[in-house]
Amino acid sequence: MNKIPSVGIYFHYENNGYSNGLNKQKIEKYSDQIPGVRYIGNSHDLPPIDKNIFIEKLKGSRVSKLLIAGYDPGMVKPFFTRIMSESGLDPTNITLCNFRDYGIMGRADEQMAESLIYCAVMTVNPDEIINKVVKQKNQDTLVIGGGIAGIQASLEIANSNHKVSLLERTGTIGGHMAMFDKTFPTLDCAACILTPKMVDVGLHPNIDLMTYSEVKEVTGGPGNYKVKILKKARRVDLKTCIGCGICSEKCPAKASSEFDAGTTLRKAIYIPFPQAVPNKYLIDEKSCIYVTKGKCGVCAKVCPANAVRLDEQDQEIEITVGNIVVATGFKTFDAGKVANFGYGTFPNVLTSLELERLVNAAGPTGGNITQRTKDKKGNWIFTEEGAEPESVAIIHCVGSRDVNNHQYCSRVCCMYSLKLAHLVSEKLPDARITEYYIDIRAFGKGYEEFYERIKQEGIEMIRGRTAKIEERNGKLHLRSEDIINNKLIESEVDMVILAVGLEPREDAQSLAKMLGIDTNKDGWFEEANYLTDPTSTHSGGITIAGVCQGPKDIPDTVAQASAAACSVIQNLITKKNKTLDKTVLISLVEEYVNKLSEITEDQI
Amino acid sequence: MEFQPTIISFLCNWCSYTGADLAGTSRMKYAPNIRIIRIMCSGRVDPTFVLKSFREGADGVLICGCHPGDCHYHEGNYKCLRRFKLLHKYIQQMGIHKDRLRLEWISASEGRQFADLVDNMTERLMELGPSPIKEIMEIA
Amino acid sequence: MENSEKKKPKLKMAVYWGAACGGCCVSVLDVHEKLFDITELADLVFWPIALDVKYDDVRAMPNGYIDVTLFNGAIRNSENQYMAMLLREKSKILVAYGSCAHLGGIPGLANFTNRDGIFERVYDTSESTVNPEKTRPQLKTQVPEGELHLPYFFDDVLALDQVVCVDYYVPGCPPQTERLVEVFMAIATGATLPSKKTVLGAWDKTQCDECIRTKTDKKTIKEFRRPYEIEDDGETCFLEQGVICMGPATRGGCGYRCIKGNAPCKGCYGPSPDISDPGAKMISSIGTMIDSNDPVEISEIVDQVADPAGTFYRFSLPGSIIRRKIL
Amino acid sequence: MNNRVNPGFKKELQKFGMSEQWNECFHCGNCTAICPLSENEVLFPRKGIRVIQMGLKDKLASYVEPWMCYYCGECSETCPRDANPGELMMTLRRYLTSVYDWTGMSRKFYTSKWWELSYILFFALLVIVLFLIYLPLRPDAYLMVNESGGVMLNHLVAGISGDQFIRIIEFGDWAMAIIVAFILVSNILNMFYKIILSNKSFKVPFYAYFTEFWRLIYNFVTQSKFSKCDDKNYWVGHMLLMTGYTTMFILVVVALPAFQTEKVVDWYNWQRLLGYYATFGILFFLTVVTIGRIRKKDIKLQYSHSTDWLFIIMLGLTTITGIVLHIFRLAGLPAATYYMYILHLAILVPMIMVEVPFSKWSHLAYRPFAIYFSRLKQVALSKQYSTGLAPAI
Amino acid sequence: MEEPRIGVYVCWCGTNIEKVVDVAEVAKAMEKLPNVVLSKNYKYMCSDPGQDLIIKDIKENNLNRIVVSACSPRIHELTFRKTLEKAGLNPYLLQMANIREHVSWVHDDKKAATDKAKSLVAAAVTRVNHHEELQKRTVDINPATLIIGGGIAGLTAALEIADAGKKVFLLEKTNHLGGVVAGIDQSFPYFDSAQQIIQQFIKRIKQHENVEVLLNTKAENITGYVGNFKMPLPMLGIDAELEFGNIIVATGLKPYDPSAIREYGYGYLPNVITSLEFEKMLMSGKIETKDGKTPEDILIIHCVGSRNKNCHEYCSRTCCMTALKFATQLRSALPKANIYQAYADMRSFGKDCEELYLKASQKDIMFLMYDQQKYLPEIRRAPNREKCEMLVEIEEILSGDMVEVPADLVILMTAMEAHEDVKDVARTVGVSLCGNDFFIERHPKLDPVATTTDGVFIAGTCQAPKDIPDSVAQAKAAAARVLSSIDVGQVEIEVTTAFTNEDLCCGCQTCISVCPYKAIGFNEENRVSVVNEILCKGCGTCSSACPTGAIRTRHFTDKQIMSQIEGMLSMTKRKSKKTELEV
Repeated sequence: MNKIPSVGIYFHYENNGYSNGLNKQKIEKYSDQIPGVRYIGNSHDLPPIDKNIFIEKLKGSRVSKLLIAGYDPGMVKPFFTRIMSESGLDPTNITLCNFRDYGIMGRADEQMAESLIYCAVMTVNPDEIINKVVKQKNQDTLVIGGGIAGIQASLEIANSNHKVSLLERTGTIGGHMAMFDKTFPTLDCAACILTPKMVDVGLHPNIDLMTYSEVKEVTGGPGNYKVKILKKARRVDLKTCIGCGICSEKCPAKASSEFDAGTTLRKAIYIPFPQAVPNKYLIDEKSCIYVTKGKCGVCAKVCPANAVRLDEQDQEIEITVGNIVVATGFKTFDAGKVANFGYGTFPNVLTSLELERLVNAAGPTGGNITQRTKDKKGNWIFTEEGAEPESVAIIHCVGSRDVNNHQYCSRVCCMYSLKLAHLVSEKLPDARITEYYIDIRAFGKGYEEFYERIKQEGIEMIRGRTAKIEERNGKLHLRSEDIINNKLIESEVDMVILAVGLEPREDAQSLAKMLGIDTNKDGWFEEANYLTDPTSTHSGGITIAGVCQGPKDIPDTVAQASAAACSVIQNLITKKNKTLDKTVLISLVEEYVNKLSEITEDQI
Repeated sequence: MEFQPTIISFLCNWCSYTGADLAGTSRMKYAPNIRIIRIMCSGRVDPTFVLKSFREGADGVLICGCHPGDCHYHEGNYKCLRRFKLLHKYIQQMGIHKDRLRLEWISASEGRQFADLVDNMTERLMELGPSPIKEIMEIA
Repeated sequence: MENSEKKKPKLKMAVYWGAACGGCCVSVLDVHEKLFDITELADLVFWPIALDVKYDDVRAMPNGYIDVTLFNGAIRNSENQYMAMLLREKSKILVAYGSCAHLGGIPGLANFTNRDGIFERVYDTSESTVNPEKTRPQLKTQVPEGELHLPYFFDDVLALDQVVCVDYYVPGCPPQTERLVEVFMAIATGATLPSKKTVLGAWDKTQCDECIRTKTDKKTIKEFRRPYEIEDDGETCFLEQGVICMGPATRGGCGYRCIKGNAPCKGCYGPSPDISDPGAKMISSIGTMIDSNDPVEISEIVDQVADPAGTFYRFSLPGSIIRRKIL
Repeated sequence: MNNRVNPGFKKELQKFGMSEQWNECFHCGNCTAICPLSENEVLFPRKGIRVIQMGLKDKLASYVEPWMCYYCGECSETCPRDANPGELMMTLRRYLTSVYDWTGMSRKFYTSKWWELSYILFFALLVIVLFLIYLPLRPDAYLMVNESGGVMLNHLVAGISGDQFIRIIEFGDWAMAIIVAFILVSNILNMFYKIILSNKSFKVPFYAYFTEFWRLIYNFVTQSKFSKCDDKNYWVGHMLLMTGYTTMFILVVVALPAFQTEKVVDWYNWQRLLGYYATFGILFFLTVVTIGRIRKKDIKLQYSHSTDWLFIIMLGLTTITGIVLHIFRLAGLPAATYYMYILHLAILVPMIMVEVPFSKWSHLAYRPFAIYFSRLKQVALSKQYSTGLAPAI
Repeated sequence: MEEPRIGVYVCWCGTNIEKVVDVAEVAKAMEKLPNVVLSKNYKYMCSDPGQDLIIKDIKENNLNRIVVSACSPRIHELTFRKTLEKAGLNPYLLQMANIREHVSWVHDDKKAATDKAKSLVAAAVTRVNHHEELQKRTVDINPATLIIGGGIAGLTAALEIADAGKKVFLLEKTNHLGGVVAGIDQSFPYFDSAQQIIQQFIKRIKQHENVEVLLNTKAENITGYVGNFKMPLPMLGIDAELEFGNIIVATGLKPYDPSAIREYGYGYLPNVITSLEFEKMLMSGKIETKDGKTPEDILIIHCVGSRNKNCHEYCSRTCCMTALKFATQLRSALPKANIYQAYADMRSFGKDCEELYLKASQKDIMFLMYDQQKYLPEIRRAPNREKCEMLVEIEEILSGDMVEVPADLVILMTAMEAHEDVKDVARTVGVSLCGNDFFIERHPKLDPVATTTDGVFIAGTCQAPKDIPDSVAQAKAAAARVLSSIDVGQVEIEVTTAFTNEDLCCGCQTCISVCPYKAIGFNEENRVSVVNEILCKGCGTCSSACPTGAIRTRHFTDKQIMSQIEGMLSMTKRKSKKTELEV
């Protein structure tokens, strides 16, 4: 090592709590003792405000390069670019070393931080050292989650002639997309485009479909994971069930239908929806009288194929796979948390998912949009005979863009709200439809055009968040500011739709722990690198796809699912797998880097 | 009952047929007088098909392709245009009103334009009245 | 040899003309010395141009009496129609002989107008006519000798197969005599005949197959020209010189006579087997060759084809899909 | 009107205690919608925040809406961006007080603690000095105890009779009231000019000044707007406070001879009962607010400007010294009573002189007038609407 | 072939069709048509039971032709073809009638709709009589891949494929790699150094043994078909040719030229710059006006060229976040400057992007909202007495005021738009463009990276504007497809191609120049044209152009289409007296 670099290093810490656990002094001290490196300061002690201090410091320490390390060090880069430029140094000689990469964020991992700094000083790509390559022992893949992301990833891998196990928690694949009526902005019916894919999955020779199953435990490492799977008792034999539906007809127990977002009731033995894959029945143990009270068993008696296994128990099986694709998706925000909207109290305040089912021809009212009415027992239910709403209000950003709930934007609500407005206006041409929004985020291909079209269809767009919903004389009373027209709107409507945001599933955290991947502050799975590797995790054998990484619309989800499959296929072709070496030793890194930079110097 | 014309139309698979599908998925209403035949490209439209349609009793024939420059097969729509011009001259010589045969460009996103086009053509054909071709051609 | 041939009964043959120029009959005569070979094998039982056999004689024949009838000429009037039906009844094989019987031929171009139009032109407005009373042919005329009948003049000209079933077609205006001999010989020697309704005496492939002019794949037309507008080198494909030649869509068999004579093919031999409308096909083919993507320019080029119907349907108008002008 | 945006204006407002989150508002309109007091033509707080963010100073001066806000805190609680609109309204009220105040004192007090403190100190010292020099304690003060054992308050000063003393204090009261009133009235006229006269976009019909006048009185007395806030307890507390100090004001200014009597009257006598009521009212609400401001749980009490504390302290001290004074008097301790009396006044006088015309307490006048002016504006605008003269908003 | 035995199935599609079309009547009317053995209607033909019904009928009734009248064949033709296959029938013996998109969804009149449905189904029935069995074929895949465009999407795709050990040719029309990202200083929302990222990519690409980079090269004259494409490289010699099996198009987008917008004065106001020009300032550390002054007031205008009918109607997706990034960067570089943003709707939708918006708000940036369709901000030179360079008039929506903003520097957040030469690329790879000149994906939702041309995939912004992670995800998705096809090694090719009947072809050679894919060659020996069926994409133009009828397009023969016309019109029997003939 003849050339000693003269690098100044500055540490930037954002006040976001990520850097709390880290022993900053240790890292700062370490970096200062790397030959040729000068510690300039950190943002706590020396905030980047007065440029003259820095110009003098740089000149005094005779550095020609600058390294900014820490959490999102780029936040202060423009300041230093200017400093460099004004001190007569080459402003492009600034390197950023972001601790957000390589997952130091969640952990107090000084060794890793130091390694990154060392690599950055020596201008070596840390990937080459910190990632270790392991052999791909097992060529099978596990896909967790049977929504559109899981389906796409499975098909992608299976089509390249590799075995895939597709795990789905519920009784059918399809996920949220199957529940939607139409998809924006082209308005093709979700089922029409999704069901062929589902059927493909069901029939694919390379896909082993495991519905009604959950991951219990994951051990092993990239290329060779052992996964314990809980196969919940379906209580109906998949092979013998012919899907005739007699059992369901005769079943006396009812429960709210998950597929219809709770707008209807289903039987205790049921099929999630007519195009379900597999198209077989299952028993919900929570509502089944036989399971809860030990008597009934009507279904078993009437089944012509003798497929009902009332006493079936949960099973645990173990499979070995080389790669895992996580596509667990999301759940919708619980609108009840916004007390001012009265969801759950007022019968005709619905979530978007409920409306989605309501407009669907296969939904609770056969596609008629009606208000909830009281039945004889006093329950509020949807019927085809219910009154059609004369006015519908759609409220955007429910649970999203709100520090009291989720600060992030859920990315899809604007567009699906516009779509729902269109669907409602199509079915109820005389209804007055109003959308209350903050910003319309119609960003995708053809989205803006769709927005313009919706506006032309006579749907009223009001920029103003609705603050409160009250019920007066059976009508819902809304109050909001119409910002653009400078007035206060007090409107009475028959139905309010809450455009609820997306949030991680309840058990996302525990799954992340099981798999050894990180989650961000909102609970979404954290990708290896936001920009360059949005579908991988630091464990090369595990990729993430779809909304579980962050809210997304269908095309983005599908693209991401294919991208996740790309990493898997690459691993399968090369029979190699890589993983972040979390137990990296700084001394080894130094040794390795030095060797590496010598080689490259020789080559030059 | 009011005269209801029948329009045979040839739609290219990539743009116009998709555009017509879009009109459907967008539930845009238009006159029920059109009968759509899917072909891969407007370049496949043989004048024989047009004449045959008139002969079999169509009151109008509509050919739709991708917009110039957008052809999925590069230039099929231009070829269609050239044939169409010659054919159009011929049918006028044969005493068939020129508005009974139309060539229009409909892209995959022009569901609305397609619906308007059908309505517009239907209206025109209603003005023109039933096509006599089939009866005249019949040999007693 | 003679004996064995004599054992076979002689064929009975008839030739008749409908609306025709007579060229076809002449083409039959063009067999020259081969006529003797034919008469060796066949008896001509009816041929108004050559034999004095009356319609009544024909009527008197038993059904299927005639083995082969060569019917040339289109159906223009009730007499043509009547005779076509009569001969159909009396003949085992009815051959539509020549373009007129095949597809309507030149007389078929009368389908651009109708009976009234023709009469007006012929009996009123033509430059050589003096007819102040506007007399028209009468179907019945009383003369001292009795009642004279004229056949009814149809509005449309029809091809033979539009009034009766036709067994075979021999196209051409007129048919190439060699082809006639070949066909006749085939029938006479009892060779297995192709399935009914097919064209005999012509190839399945079209003119270009025989044509020796050099052809390339650069069939693009920027300007349509009449034959007199080009300096023909006698070697380049007419289409490649911008001259509309029906050759590609017209059956071979004529020995590309016109082209050999440095005139483009007019299409008398009719279309190849699977084509239902040779004109439309040619419109399609020629249209494709237009070398422009600009709508305005295309229109200009198309305008150079003065008479598309007359050009592309010269011999086939009655037999085509739109067989007459809509008046 | 100069409609140039002014990003530097925030610094000005920051001096008035604007909260850090002032620019976080992304204008969803939630605050305006949730505010029960916001109504058409009186849209706030969002519009106010917009004016702040854009630094439209001139527009702000004519902006009456902050006075409509009684700071229930609901907007801040539900604000999706924690921009704290309620607090921004509070800041605006401080700022507007300084805008209306032509003397410039208000601005000084709000933007500088030291100015305010020294002003208070000056008046306190003035009172003390005046008393010590011109109204010294008489040597035989220990004798000034009446038959019931209470101190004869009016006879503690050397050289003058009880009647004279009352008259001197009464004179002081009135002088103070007149000065304060003068400043307040002139400021209100300034406010009137800024809100109504300088705004050319509407013209108030003359009759409206009279027809709407009852609102001024009505709102002053009932604070009915405040009662519309969702937190009714707060209104009740404020009512106690308001009636308390009004009672006290009437007692000490209008009915001083009847209030500050020689004799200690029976406890059930009206003057003692009223006095107790006022003391309770003031003390109760002050305690509630003080606890709230310390605990910072209630959103409207989370952010406390120095002037807020000063007001609480001054009013609290006034009340406490009053109570102590009362106790000393009942206990028959003339010297202690005398000094406590001076102390009481030394706090009361600067409080009145600072808080009422220039600081937080001035809202007692600005609020009802703002409602009055805003009604005038509304009447004018709706009249223009009906006659088609309204500028398009 | 044996006598046709046709089965007709009319789908209800739940209520989608059944509500408007009398499906039972349609099915009944079909029974009378020749060769129809049975005609049924069913609730969901595409469902498993629906398909099972067809299979059962085929087996029990010896059906050999199937007509399904349901939704658009674009949706379910493949589904039913598979059904036929399962029943042992050739999949091409199916014809679909589209009575949903073309009938029930677009018509209200039940009678008219039913009549129309009848005629469409009848047409399908008459057509299916003439259907022929067609055989599937496969070709081998050349494991090399051509990637067009060396931006972030192209680089990502190239690395993914190359890392899997497969050869990649990376074509870039300029003289450097990196694309738009190479001109960017930092990325949002984490402010990573885009330079560091892109340079790392480029370094890896250049060192990669499996990647061959071809700079200054345009994609031209690509011939061939899926699995076996070729592209000549004339600059490397006459015969130099690239051979590859798949193509990924990642040509990206370019910034919009704002000089067309009069209000902004770009081009003649020196201190109005575009976002990419500002990136250059950021990189150099010299943020200053043309006169070298440090700007005090900086205005960032959103939606320049986007979301406006006069420019581009679409949203360019990244500008809002870039603008927020700029504001944050400016605050860091110039702590005391006044920073303004004029926006239309703030579209900060990505992961941690709303947070970036909040962060920017906390940094004392003045957000002003304007109506991007009606009132654009108007920039004019400031009079001399003003300290600032320019004054901008903005109709501010949130306050309802017309305000004036001083500015020394105005940054225009320009839209992304297609390159001028994108049409050439589209033509040479055989992919269509949409109205905005973005490449059209095979399916806007479920297949965003494939195109209608087999073996050609799209990645990154050439499909529509996108930010870096979305481009990268798409590039990886395209790479997944390519890798999967290479891994399988074979691909099925188009069946409905053209072919020549050599007994009819006269050798006129009209067809040869007609073919857009150069799939037709001339056999000098037999003097006939010959179709290369692997190159042929089945457009059928040659069939129409052939004057002898020698070229037929499978599945779209004259006979099939003519019978379809006949069938279609056979159902409309008009009872009208002979009317006056028209002139």
